[in-house]
Amino acid sequence: MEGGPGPRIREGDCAVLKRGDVFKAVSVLRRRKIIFEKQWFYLDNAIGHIYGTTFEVTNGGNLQPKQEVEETTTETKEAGTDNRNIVDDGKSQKLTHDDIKALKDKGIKGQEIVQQLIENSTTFRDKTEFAQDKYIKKKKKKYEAIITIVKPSTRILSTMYYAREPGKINHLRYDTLAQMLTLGNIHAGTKMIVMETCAGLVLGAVMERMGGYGSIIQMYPGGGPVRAATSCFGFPKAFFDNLHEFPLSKVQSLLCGTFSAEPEEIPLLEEESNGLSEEKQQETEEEPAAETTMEMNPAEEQDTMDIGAEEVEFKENKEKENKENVREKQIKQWERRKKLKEAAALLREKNADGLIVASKFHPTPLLLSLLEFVAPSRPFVVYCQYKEPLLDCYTKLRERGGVINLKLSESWLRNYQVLPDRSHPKLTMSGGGGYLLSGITVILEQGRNPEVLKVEEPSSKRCKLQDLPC
Amino acid sequence: MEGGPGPRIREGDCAVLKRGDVFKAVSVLRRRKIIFEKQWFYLDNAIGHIYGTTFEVTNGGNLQPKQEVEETTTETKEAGTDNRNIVDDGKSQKLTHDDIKALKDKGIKGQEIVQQLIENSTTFRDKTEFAQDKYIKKKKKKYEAIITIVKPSTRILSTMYYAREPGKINHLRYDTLAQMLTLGNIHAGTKMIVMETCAGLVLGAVMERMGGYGSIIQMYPGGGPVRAATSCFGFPKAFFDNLHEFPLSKVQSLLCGTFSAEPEEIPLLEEESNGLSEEKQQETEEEPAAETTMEMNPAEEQDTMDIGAEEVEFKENKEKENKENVREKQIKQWERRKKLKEAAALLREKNADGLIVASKFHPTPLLLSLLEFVAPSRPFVVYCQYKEPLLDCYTKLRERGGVINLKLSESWLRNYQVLPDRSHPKLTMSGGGGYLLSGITVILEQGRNPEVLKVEEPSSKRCKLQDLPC
Amino acid sequence: MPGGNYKIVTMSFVEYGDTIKDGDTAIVFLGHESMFPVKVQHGTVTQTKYGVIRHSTDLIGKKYGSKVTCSKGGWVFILHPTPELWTMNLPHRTQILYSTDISIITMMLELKPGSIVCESGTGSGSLSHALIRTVAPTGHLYTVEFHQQRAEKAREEFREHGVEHLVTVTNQDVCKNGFGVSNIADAVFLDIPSPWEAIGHAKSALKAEGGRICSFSPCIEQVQRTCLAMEEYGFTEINTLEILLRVYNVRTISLQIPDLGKAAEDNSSSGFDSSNPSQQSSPCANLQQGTVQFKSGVPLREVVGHTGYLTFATKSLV
Amino acid sequence: MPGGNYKIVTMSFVEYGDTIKDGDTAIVFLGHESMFPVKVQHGTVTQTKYGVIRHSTDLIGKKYGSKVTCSKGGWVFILHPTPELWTMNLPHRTQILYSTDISIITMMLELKPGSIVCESGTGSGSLSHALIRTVAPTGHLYTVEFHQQRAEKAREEFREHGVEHLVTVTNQDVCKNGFGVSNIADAVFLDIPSPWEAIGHAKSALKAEGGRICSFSPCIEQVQRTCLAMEEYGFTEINTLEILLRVYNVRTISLQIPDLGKAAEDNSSSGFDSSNPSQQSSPCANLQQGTVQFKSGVPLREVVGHTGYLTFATKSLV
Repeated sequence: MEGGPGPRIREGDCAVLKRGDVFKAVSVLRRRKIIFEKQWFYLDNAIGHIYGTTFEVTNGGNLQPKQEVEETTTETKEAGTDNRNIVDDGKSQKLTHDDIKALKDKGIKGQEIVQQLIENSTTFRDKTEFAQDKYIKKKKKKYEAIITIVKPSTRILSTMYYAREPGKINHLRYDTLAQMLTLGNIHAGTKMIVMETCAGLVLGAVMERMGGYGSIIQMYPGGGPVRAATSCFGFPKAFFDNLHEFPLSKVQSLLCGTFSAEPEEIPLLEEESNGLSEEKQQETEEEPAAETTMEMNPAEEQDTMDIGAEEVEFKENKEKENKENVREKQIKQWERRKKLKEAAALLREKNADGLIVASKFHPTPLLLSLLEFVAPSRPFVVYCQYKEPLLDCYTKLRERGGVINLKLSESWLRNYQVLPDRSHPKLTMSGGGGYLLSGITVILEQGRNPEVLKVEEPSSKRCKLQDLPC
Repeated sequence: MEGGPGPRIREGDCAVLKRGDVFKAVSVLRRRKIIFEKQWFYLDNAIGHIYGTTFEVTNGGNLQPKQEVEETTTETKEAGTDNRNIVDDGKSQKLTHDDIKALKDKGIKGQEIVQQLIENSTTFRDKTEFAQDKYIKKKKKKYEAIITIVKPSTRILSTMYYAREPGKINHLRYDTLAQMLTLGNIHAGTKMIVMETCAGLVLGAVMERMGGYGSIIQMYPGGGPVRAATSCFGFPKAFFDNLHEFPLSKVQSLLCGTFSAEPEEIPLLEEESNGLSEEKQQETEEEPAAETTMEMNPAEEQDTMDIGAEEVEFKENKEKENKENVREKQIKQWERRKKLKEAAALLREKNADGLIVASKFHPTPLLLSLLEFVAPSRPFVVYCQYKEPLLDCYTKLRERGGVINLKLSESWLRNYQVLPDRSHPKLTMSGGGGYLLSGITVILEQGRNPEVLKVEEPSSKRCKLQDLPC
Repeated sequence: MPGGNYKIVTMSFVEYGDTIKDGDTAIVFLGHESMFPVKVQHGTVTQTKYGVIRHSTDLIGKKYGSKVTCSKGGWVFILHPTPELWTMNLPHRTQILYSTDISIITMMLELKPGSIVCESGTGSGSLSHALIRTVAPTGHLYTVEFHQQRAEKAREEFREHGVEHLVTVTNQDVCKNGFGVSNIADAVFLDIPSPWEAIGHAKSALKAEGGRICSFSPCIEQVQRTCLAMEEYGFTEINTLEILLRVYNVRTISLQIPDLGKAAEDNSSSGFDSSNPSQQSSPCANLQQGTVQFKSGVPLREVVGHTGYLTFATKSLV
Repeated sequence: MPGGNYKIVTMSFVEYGDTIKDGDTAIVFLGHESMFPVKVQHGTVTQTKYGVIRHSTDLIGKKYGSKVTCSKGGWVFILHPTPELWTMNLPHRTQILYSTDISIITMMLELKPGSIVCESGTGSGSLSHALIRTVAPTGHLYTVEFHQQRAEKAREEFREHGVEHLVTVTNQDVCKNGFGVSNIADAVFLDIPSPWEAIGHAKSALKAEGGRICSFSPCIEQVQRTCLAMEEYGFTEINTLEILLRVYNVRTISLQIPDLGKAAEDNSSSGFDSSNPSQQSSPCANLQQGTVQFKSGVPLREVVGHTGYLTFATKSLV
């Protein structure tokens, strides 16, 4: 594909809609109404265009490629240096609501309307640049309907989730995720253990970085792994061949050698729901007060949108399905058992190249057990939204031994506005992106641990390094 | 004094030496050798000059007023844009050590030496501006001996203590102290309770803001209040007329009405040491590993510097003193008792206009008892180096009731380098300046507290304000 | 409790009073940082979401810090005004300075009772009130505001707040006309769009023996020009900084303990086949099933990311 | 434990090996972030403060992560190299990028296996190693360094670290001559004094359908010019940010409980004359005398305050 035209938007793709800084993950499907940033439209016309194309929403919700790609701000050269002459009397806009409505009805595009609003504002030229900017932004948001369709990536999806549904990803900020991927030395060809309850976002990020090379064992609580966000990445099918899952509830038995994937245990598993419905349930639990609904999972989206059209077909097939169901269930159960055994075998080798934890659970028990599966001289990273559990985890890991270079950290992120003569840090920022505890495994020797603990705890009075290298 | 010449440096003054960003508090005394930033000199020649004068240290440690006040950087217009051409072979400086020594012996001033070093560096012009700056700074520090004598202030002393002996002030950063003074609404005419173990720095800051108007009751642990830093402010004597002290160990008895300042208790007080020696003891305890010694307390400085000269006199007077001592002690005891009673009376009124706590102790018991002495609708502020004790304090205060607008906060401080084409935040910054818990007292009613507790704890799910206004 | 022994003092932002009096500006505290100022007047009523407050019966004569029950049964606290409460509640005529910046400005300008300080612009008077509080009772604030309406409003507020004797409000352009005083100020504060145009005026307002200056600017370009101007005018100790407040919510957090299952099928944990059995057996025995609770200071999700850069400098002895 | 079953793989920074082999670059970990890299060679010895390490007997054939006892009895751990450990230990030929910035750069440039990425300058190769790790095994790094000596040293390191097939080092001035490739890159990274002079070259190195760019600059003035240049060349989503790492030391803190004395002279506490006796009596009963211990994550006293501004942008589809 080098040098050639970029990849095109195809039906069935997982894509991301972008408007300004706002993202939304969607499935590209025909005759499907999408609502995004209070605009509704259909993606039909986007199919066949190259990823990265910018569209304008026209009458009837159709997408029309924009000629000039300019997400630049409507530039205005004149600006007041201060606002000493502004008296706000509510009469500064000469265009009436009716005027604006008339413009819209005439099919005048949003950008043009904003320009007219500026020209008809009596106070705009006297406003400071800052105030002008604010005004334009507000008006653009209201009247322009421009969206760009881009390919999903960790950058986009982690930014999107943090902005729109932080509760679903335990408030894991994108830069913290970036630290995890680097501290974990995630790369092609490794064997990674991932334990997350971040809607599958962390799993997806790890998969992206491994590019289909190597293997991943996803540890999951409850009935099945949650991969709503993972599916938004639009990975090729092959990426899932070496993605395994293993239930957290079997970790202890695996560690002490009593684990079995045989049928007598399966009913227990069956009582719980399958991956998909479990997923829905979990998400509801986590974020009961979610204000906006997102189409995180393209499959889900389809289900809810097309219920009317598909229901008829569904009923007709019901009886046939019932018979097939039994046989299918058996096959599925057998397959599941096989996969479970495979995952268990992978873990039993105890040679994973790393461990990534980002969950809503207390990290200490997870670390103490899952580190058993990791080879020596490999990195591990644990995320927690709060600092206190990681203090505990740190202490317990020091007691356990077999880990060095433990580091508890947090990252600060500052975004900037860089504009001629108006550069400064953004006026709002994230209050916190969560905490990380990272370290490196070493071969665990016996008996020395309490000593090690004593040494590692930093003290302002220590002047030279001790003889114990932990 | 308006419009006239500024105040002059007089013998006996408390003054601050300044070199670049480094401060040192000293007593202005004749024939007293001062060591500051590896330079030694005498202050004799400074006496009579106006505060703010800059001096150069000349031969024999004499101070000579500098003609042109310029703490500007030695400007160099030429700079390389990158360092591609620099090969470091250790031969870039053409001046030898002997050359430099010769310059110094000739009495060439530091600034001149630095300029010569620059001119004789073969790589200087090729260095980036950043590297040039670094070079100049390093050399200036080594060869220039310029000091400015300024009047002490909270700004200067709090910056000095944080930079040089943070252990003595519980790592209270100067901007955090600034928040305390504002949050505490410290101003002239108020009646403040101050409980600190910050060497008297917080007390001094409060006294400065009150300007001698109003009254202060300093609560102290152990044998007497520590005021080493307070004495560096050089306050007029009158400022101490309304400064009272009260021992923490009498707080409970005062609160339950069993307090007495009568003689039977005094021996207990006497066994403990007086203010000064207690002070020394405390400081040693707090910072055993202090690397640099500071002349925080001008009195102490004198003691150690002049031991040879004063010892003779001291011995001669010893016998006479012994007799006088008994009488003096009685008078002192009587005075102390009187002052103790006065302080107790002030506290008993329970109408203090605020409470400031900044100590090495757990804040919860301090707050729970000392708030009893504060009038309603008055602010209080507690500093702690750690966040955890303030979480506890917050919880206990909510349970107690009688306080509103509780706020746990921290401040971030970033210093900037602003230079043409080279502006950025400073490359190092303070990791933390401690935490504050502040609030406002209200009239404590009975019985409603548990409810109040429930309400105040913020929850992400709460959408509207509850009916209980705490 | 009310009635009886309250002394009559004129209410002022620079002097605490015990009881609420006719003419006072008081703060009605509704809870959770929700509050508003009220001008206490005989016969007046104030509407709150908890119902009506009748000034004559509910406020006047009560102690500050009292709980007042409103007509619908809800209750509020009545607080004595302070510059900090005022900053949280004042009517915004402009962007205002908040207490975090005000704190460091006050300390770094070395203000104290008796200081003479110049300020421009007055804006909404947020900083002005704090400055007056600090320099009272013997100091003075000269504040310059180019916007006439704002200057007048500020004068009115200072009068209402009992501090008019401590402040002089001038309506002029500080960049053109300066502060209207010379060689008397201990400190100058600038919060104007082009501070570099006022540095010369600031210098001449300051005392001959020197003083401190501070300029507040949101944008780094303003800072750059201001620093250059300060250097040009011979200011020293030029120092730019930024201060940000981090507020933490105190929360009780419950974290679930993950269910890692039992080691054996149906008897108790039999230990791991670990290389370190002594340490390792049942690593989370005391945590099995359930939750762990702890207190945490949780940052708000979105916080103030920037207010402005503060540049301080010293006018040195010449 | 050593000997026996180790497989022979060429050591590489992009592929983990189990055992230490002749020719490997390994990390000797002394404790407390004190470590250094060592080139493993039969017959060689390495001096540490704990005594000598003999490569033939102490290292070769041992597993990575092993504890090795030095001649004086002290011991060290031998670690498999990773780009992150390399960043902490590499010989500095220039200012280097650290893992915190590298992390966000990698994510924001959307790098993954197969990505083609251009970089200038190579510098000490800190970022280069991390980039190569991420784009391996099917991607490629084109790195341009104007300083000849440095370019050669980088080539040598890449060879030693088994990644030379994944990287092309060019010794030229990127501002004049660009990256030497066109329309093939998914991402471009700039860490040069005048990034604005290389934006055009960056654009032509990027794929026709678009890609991402990042510029790292310590000073805001560089950022301002770079942003203007990016806009001029039609880049969109221009976004400047700064990331700082805060490391916390885990400490056990003891705070003293203040001695507030006894309520009565010589019998036990009799409660306060407080307005709220139920809550108030003996408020700190369970704290009386002694200390409270707790764990705390304590920030270091002085930390990194700034590394540089990162400006990201997208080359849009034209």
